[in-house]
Amino acid sequence: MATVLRQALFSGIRASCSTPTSSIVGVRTLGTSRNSHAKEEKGVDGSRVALKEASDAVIEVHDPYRVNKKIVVQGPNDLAPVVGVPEEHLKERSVRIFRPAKNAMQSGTAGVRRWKIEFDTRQRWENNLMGWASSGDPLSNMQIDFASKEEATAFVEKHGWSYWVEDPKERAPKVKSYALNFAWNRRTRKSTK
Amino acid sequence: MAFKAVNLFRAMGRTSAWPVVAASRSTDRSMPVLARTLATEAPEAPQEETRPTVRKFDPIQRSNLMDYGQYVAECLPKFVQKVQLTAGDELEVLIAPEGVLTVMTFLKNHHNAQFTNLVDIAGVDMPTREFRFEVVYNFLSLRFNSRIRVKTYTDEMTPIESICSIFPAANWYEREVFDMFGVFFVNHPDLRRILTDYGFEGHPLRKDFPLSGYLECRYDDELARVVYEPVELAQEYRKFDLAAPWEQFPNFRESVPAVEDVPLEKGEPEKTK
Amino acid sequence: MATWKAAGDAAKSAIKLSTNLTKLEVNRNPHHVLGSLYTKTLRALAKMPQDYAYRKHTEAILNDRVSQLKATTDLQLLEKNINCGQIEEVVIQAQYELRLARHLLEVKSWEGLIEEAKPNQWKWPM
Amino acid sequence: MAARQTARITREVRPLLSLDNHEARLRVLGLYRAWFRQIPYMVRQYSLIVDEDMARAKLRQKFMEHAHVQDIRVIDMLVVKGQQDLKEVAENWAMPTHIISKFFKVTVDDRPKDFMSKFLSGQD
Repeated sequence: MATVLRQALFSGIRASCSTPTSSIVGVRTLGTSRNSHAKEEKGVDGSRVALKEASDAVIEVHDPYRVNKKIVVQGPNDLAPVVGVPEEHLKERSVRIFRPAKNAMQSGTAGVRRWKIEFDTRQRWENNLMGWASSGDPLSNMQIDFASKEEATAFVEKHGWSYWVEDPKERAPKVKSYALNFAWNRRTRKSTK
Repeated sequence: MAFKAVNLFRAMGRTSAWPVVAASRSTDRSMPVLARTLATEAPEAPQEETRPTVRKFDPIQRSNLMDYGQYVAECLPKFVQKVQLTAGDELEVLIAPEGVLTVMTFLKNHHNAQFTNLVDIAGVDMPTREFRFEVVYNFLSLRFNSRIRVKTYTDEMTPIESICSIFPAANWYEREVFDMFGVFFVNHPDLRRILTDYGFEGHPLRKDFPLSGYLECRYDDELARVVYEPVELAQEYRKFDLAAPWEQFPNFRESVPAVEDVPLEKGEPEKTK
Repeated sequence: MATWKAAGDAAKSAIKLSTNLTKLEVNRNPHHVLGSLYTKTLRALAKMPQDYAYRKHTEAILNDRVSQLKATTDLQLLEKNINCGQIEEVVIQAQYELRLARHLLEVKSWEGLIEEAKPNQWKWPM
Repeated sequence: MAARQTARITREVRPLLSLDNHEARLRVLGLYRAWFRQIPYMVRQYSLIVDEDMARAKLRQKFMEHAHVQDIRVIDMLVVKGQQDLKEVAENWAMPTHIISKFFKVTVDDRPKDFMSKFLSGQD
């Protein structure tokens, strides 16, 4: 398939017409019409059709079963060019990967067994009219949950953001009991006599 | 055995459009299924759901669906990874992404399936997984009055085969999934945006797409046209964690499980390659 | 559903005038068409492994259909026996099945699972 | 701050469109060529405020931005998106404002770079 494409792209008028698929013809026309647009005023429509076909040929998959083939790619997974995030938010932002803290007012822990990511803060100002906290940072309102630290790390690396991980400080629960204050072997126990 | 699935559907067809035909047809053929259903029911004796607020399921329909899931799995051992019932009585077949075309062909073309109606294609995004997107296909079989859901998975860069060649209805659905999630469908006749504006960048239903988007538009008097600019929020979005820190409804967790696995006989044939 | 014209002679069977379904034309020789389609499908199935479930189930269905075809020439009775819609729809189903059998033969769908899912792929909640 | 893992790892993946580097390169060249040929029509049809030379320079810049990309699949995806943009222009679906806003950001000021301008603009 690549050879057909190559032929069509580079051989110009020499491209064989024996494969009369529309896409190939399109590319060939593209290759041959080297005049400037002013000269071909008359054939504008024809050229435009050729252009459209040429653009279609670029993304054509010729072998319907090629998706079952595999290719080898090298290097880390870097999707930054195609995720649709503006460049300034890709290159200059840093990400904090953390586990949310337990609600201080309640003892339930249903919401803290997950990892989140958060971006550095930037560009906040006081709204002139209302005095609100305004922001120019779209990523400040992004919320993603992850099951584990490794998955969050992989996701951030894939997007090319720099990051750091904040592990929560685990605290071993102490056994506390009022009765222990009066245990017989307690050091602080004082004789009443 | 051979008429298993047909008869399964016949049994389901009690609610179908042709109840009379289904009943009048060959009662002898439906005997084995009936016998088997009774046999499986007897030892288990599922407790009758009596609570008025809990949805009740037809046990026969459920066992029919399970049988049918096993039937699909044993017909396509190369592609079916898992079969499950969700929400009590919805059959889901979970397949490897390489098998999209084959499984859809089977479901449409097989005598015992005839899911000729593609209801919808949806996408799901779970950034925590390595293959973060799920693609969900919903089918309806008018012949057997039955529905089935097929799920597969992919990531940002792995293409899924387009099923437009089998279901022309998939054309716009796949465009929508591509537009919203960025899942690439290979061999699609006309894959391009469908909901977003021309020149829009990014895929809005991805979890990592901010709620406000990156650009906002306004009408500019000087230029006499609409311009697009980086978004500025007059009031910054505030994050509230409103979910209670307690587990919700533990009493109902057991009664209707969200997902039930359908056991598959993993008598694998020879592993080729 | 279909429109039939009763034959004057009791020995002859009725003739179908219309299927009353849009774009579905009356098939004049369904026995022949179906027979050849089923034979082709059975031939494709024969190339699959003996113990492949799809082959076993489909062969049983098709053999049953073939015997029903042979049993009667009366279309109305045949449609009633097959009970999968009008005979024209049955022809379409047979065409579909043939396409499917050939496709499965091509992709060798009886082989072992092509790819195991990642452990957390079908796990929810995460 | 954790250093990004830049270990040279190889992975076997399913291709998007192209099977090798050469084919991907041909697609990129084909897209560039198609865009290049479209530019005169685009400038005229849309009566853009930019001329052909500016548009060509922008086209080149847009392609060179991704010159470092190695992954064949990412290249393919960029080609797919570029082709879709081209089609929107060629078919006259997009409006002038889409083209100008996407490729020539005239109403957006550059972000301040050095300390003094950042300080004066009150940002960061």
